[in-house]
Amino acid sequence: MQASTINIENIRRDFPILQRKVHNNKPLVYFDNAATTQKPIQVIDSIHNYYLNYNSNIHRAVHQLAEEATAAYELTRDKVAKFINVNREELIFVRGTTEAINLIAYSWGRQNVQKGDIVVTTEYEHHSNIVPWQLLTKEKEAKLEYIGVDDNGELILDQLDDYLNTGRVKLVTVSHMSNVLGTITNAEEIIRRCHKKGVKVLVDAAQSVPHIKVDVQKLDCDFFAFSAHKMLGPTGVGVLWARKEILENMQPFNAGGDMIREVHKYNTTWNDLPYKFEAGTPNIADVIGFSAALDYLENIGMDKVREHEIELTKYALEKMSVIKGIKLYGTPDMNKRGGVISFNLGDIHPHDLATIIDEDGVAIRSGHHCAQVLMERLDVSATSRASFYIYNTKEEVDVFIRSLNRARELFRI
Amino acid sequence: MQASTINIENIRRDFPILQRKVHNNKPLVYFDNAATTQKPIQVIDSIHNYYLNYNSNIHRAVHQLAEEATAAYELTRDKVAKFINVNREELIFVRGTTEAINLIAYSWGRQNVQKGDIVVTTEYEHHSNIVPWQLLTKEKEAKLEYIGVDDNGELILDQLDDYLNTGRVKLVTVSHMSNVLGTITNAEEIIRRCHKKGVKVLVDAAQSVPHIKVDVQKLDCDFFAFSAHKMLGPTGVGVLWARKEILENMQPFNAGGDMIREVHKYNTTWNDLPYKFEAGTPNIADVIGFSAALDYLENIGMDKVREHEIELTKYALEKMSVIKGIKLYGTPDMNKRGGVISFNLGDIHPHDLATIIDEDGVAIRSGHHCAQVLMERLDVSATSRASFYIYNTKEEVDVFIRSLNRARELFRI
Amino acid sequence: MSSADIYREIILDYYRNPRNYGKIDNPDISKRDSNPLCGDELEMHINLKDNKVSDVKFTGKGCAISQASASMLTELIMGKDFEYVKKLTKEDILENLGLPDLGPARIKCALLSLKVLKYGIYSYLSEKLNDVTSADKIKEEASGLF
Amino acid sequence: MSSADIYREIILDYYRNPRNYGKIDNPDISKRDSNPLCGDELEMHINLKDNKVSDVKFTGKGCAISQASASMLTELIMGKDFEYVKKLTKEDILENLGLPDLGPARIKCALLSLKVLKYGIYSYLSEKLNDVTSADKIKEEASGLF
Ligand SMILES: Cc1ncc(COP(=O)(O)O)c(C=O)c1O
Ligand SMILES: Cc1ncc(COP(=O)(O)O)c(C=O)c1O
Repeated sequence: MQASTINIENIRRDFPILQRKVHNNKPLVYFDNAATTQKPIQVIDSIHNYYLNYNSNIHRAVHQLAEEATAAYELTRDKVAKFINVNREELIFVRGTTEAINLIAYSWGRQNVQKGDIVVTTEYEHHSNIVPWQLLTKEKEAKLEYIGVDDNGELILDQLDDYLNTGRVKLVTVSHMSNVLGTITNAEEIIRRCHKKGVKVLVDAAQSVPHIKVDVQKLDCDFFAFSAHKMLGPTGVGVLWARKEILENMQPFNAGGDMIREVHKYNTTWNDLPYKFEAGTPNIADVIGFSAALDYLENIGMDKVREHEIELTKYALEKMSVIKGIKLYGTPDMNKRGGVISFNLGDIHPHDLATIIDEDGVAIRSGHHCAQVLMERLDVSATSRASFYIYNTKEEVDVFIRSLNRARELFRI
Repeated sequence: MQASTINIENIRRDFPILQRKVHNNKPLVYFDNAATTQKPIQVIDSIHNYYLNYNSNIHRAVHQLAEEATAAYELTRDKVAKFINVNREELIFVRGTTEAINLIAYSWGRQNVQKGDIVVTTEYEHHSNIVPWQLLTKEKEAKLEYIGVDDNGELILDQLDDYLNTGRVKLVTVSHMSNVLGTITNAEEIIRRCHKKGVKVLVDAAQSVPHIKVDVQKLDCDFFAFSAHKMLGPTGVGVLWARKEILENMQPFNAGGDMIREVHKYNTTWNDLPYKFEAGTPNIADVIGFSAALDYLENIGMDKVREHEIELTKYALEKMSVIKGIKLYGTPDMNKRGGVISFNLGDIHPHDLATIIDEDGVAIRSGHHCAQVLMERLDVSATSRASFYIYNTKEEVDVFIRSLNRARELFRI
Repeated sequence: MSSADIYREIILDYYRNPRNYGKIDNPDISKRDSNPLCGDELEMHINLKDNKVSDVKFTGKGCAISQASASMLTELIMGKDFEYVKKLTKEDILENLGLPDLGPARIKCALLSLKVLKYGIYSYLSEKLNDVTSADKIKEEASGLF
Repeated sequence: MSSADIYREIILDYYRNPRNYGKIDNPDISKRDSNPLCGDELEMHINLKDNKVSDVKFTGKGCAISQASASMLTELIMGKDFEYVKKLTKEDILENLGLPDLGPARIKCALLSLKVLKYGIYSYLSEKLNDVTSADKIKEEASGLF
């Protein structure tokens, strides 16, 4: 049925929600994967199993449940380390990409960014990679600068050089894949240029790690962040990685249980890495559930995931491009983009479009996608966005295309 | 069987983990509830059901899954508001008590605590309510002072007056129930004295809300924090409440998606309360799961929960007090303590004790309980701690007592 | 409501050809707001004369529902007593739009114009008329809309 | 291991009557550390003479396993070649204690003394002997213990 390189029927069977019917018994077509993905039964059952059998607080108790829970929690750290090829002691569990970036801004940023310094971000960043830097640069009387986006949806790297040449840049922070345009950032090149000047680089990998194979050591960045819920994992779990030397010199972010070595009334010493940055009871069940998501993706193979998404995106772009009145954003070069398609259809506002096609069971996202700076750059108030994952099919794309045409007719375009 | 006021057999049937056997087929006796409680099947199934049927990111999409998930997430906010009697717009979901306190320290603290000011905490606080204030007062060149603990395990409130009389106190932050001694703080009195002097009060309710009925409006504090995982809810969810006027004047803590109104390149405005303080994708599934925990507790009734714990604690204290070589900490007055018993048995180190009784299936906590300042005050390096909840029975206490005696024999005490 | 019911000819017409679109110089009441969830923006200007709405205009960016709702609202209040305008409810707006049964995801779009109107009246009452009691009441209403 | 196996007479004896308990004035090697998970503390002092351990003492607070382990370790290294001491492994310690099969929750208690010893040697090598290569190697080993 599918010319896909992965066995999509088998995969779909692992995702119970895909059997769900919405509005008047329409099968669900879930194309909102850039917002959050669905979870395979393996992940759902792993959380279930934790609570049924070995729920306990971790790290400090010696009883059997605590031992089992601690081992499972730390096993996830090992798996994440292997998945992105880093050391486990450099991996910090947080709530999500947003918290990871804020942790860096609060801790590393407040220690290292001074008055007159520059933090460089880009016009296609998610709010999570803009607003923390606005707060930091305002507090420090530093400057926030933006690398522009060209008409193909790619970063204008010459502008990076201009900033770097000022000699005042402390950090360049850039998303590895745009959550609106799908553009895959040439992060290697950015990192190379920054490191030549001794400038640190943060990679917001919220949209890349779920969809393409990433080797962080090869990438050679300094900070790296992503969210479990965008890659088959539970909500409430994210990962921050940073180089050991950097983490060792960073002040803690949140303070409290687990991150301390010794607490006295007037002075306190910190625990070893990575615990120094994990204060309080963590999201134990969901970190453990994330293990199953990593297993699932490794089992398929990230190369296969990417291949499948390329095929689906190509197919969708072809079909969409002939719809009357459609405007597609981003590069047509599939080597440079992931499975995210932003578009506008005539003068139908994306919210209206999403409401209409939701009636046909198709779930897409509409709005500014937490990227209002990019919306200003594109000179639109909003776009519609379809985004794919391993369980999506060409048949679903066909349903989506038919639904777009129905919207077009309803709006008489 | 039980003279308890609640139907304990029915309750125990709702907790599948209680059927579990540990070490050589011993039934689990779970007395580590102050660290984290077990979850009833209603909570576990609610999370399961979310992922099986309506997992979606919330707040911004218009498709059906997003609508259902958003409604369920916000319904939990309504239920929490009712549970502690506050307004929903003043309720912020965080990861846990630790994050809630850090949020206050970072946002309110950095705006309001100046050089020379005083923050007052107590000697029986959890590290989560000490270390954030150490960091803040150090940054601001302010002072951190401690209300002492008397030999009954109660706060010496005269010392509070001394601090208040300096006129430099900005905040008094105190746990509502000690997680080591079980002492129930006379928070009403502390708040009354502080408010007379215009001083704000933070109540760390991590150990109180799960075990006693709390009406926050009646309590009349300014900040209030607790964790879902200590009251039948999932890990990764906590609640911060603060007065609306305070929240409105506070700078955001984490920045990113969802907490903004409008983002422009060089300036950004904030979303309404409570969203201003919830940045990024929250822990959706577990917030929804927390609803079921609140329902469960309301169904039993918090007065009944308290009665049951008093009965069990009385029974345990009676049996423990006659064990040779035992030292019990905290007040004997059951009106002033919750279901937490800290003790030491001869010269058996608590870790050794916990290891020994774990063999009999009994899970207790041993160590400093994230309260090293209190350990110094008690002049011990550690204690053992048994803590009870609604599913614990007198029969389990008997197993525990027998196991303590076995440890005593092993150590020849 | 099905989308065929929502996107009737009249809504599309108001969306594409909004009545009273524009600005007023030095208006008595002026307010801008946006919906943080979707980014829709709306600005409303009103002049009063003899306690009646003598002129009203709006500008905005957003979906068909929010823009049609705003335009229809301007028509509804033009020439009306200020007292009448102050009392407008959520139900009035939805009925005026012909969309009484909008679901939770889209009702905010329909009510953004009423929210902006109420906040505008709040500022006018509190800053220009010094009528704090009425102002606070209407602010309450505005913040209760969504 | 069952607790009856762990808490044998000899462990209790070393716990209650620790050998080599105390301090040394101006020792060649001196290190204090604590286990952040449980709060156990340990300080170790060593004097060297002719490349042998001429004196060793420890103080500490903690469980029977960690204190007995520390005390037995001091006995093990007293008089030994410094080269021998540098090479001590996790397995050596557990065997010396007679607890080869400790579970993950308690093995840290048994190894705290070795960790303190290795960090002490690290400081000595790097600060007093300027032997960075050997120092780094032993630091690696120490941090790998738990
Ligand atoms: C009194 C008290 N405060 C704060 C905390 C921290 O809670 P959490 O670990 O859920 O952040 C705890 C529990 O560990 C506690 O008992
Ligand atoms: C590129 C990018 N960065 C950051 C985020 C924020 O992730 P989270 O909401 O999981 O914190 C997202 C997703 O919303 C994203 O797409």
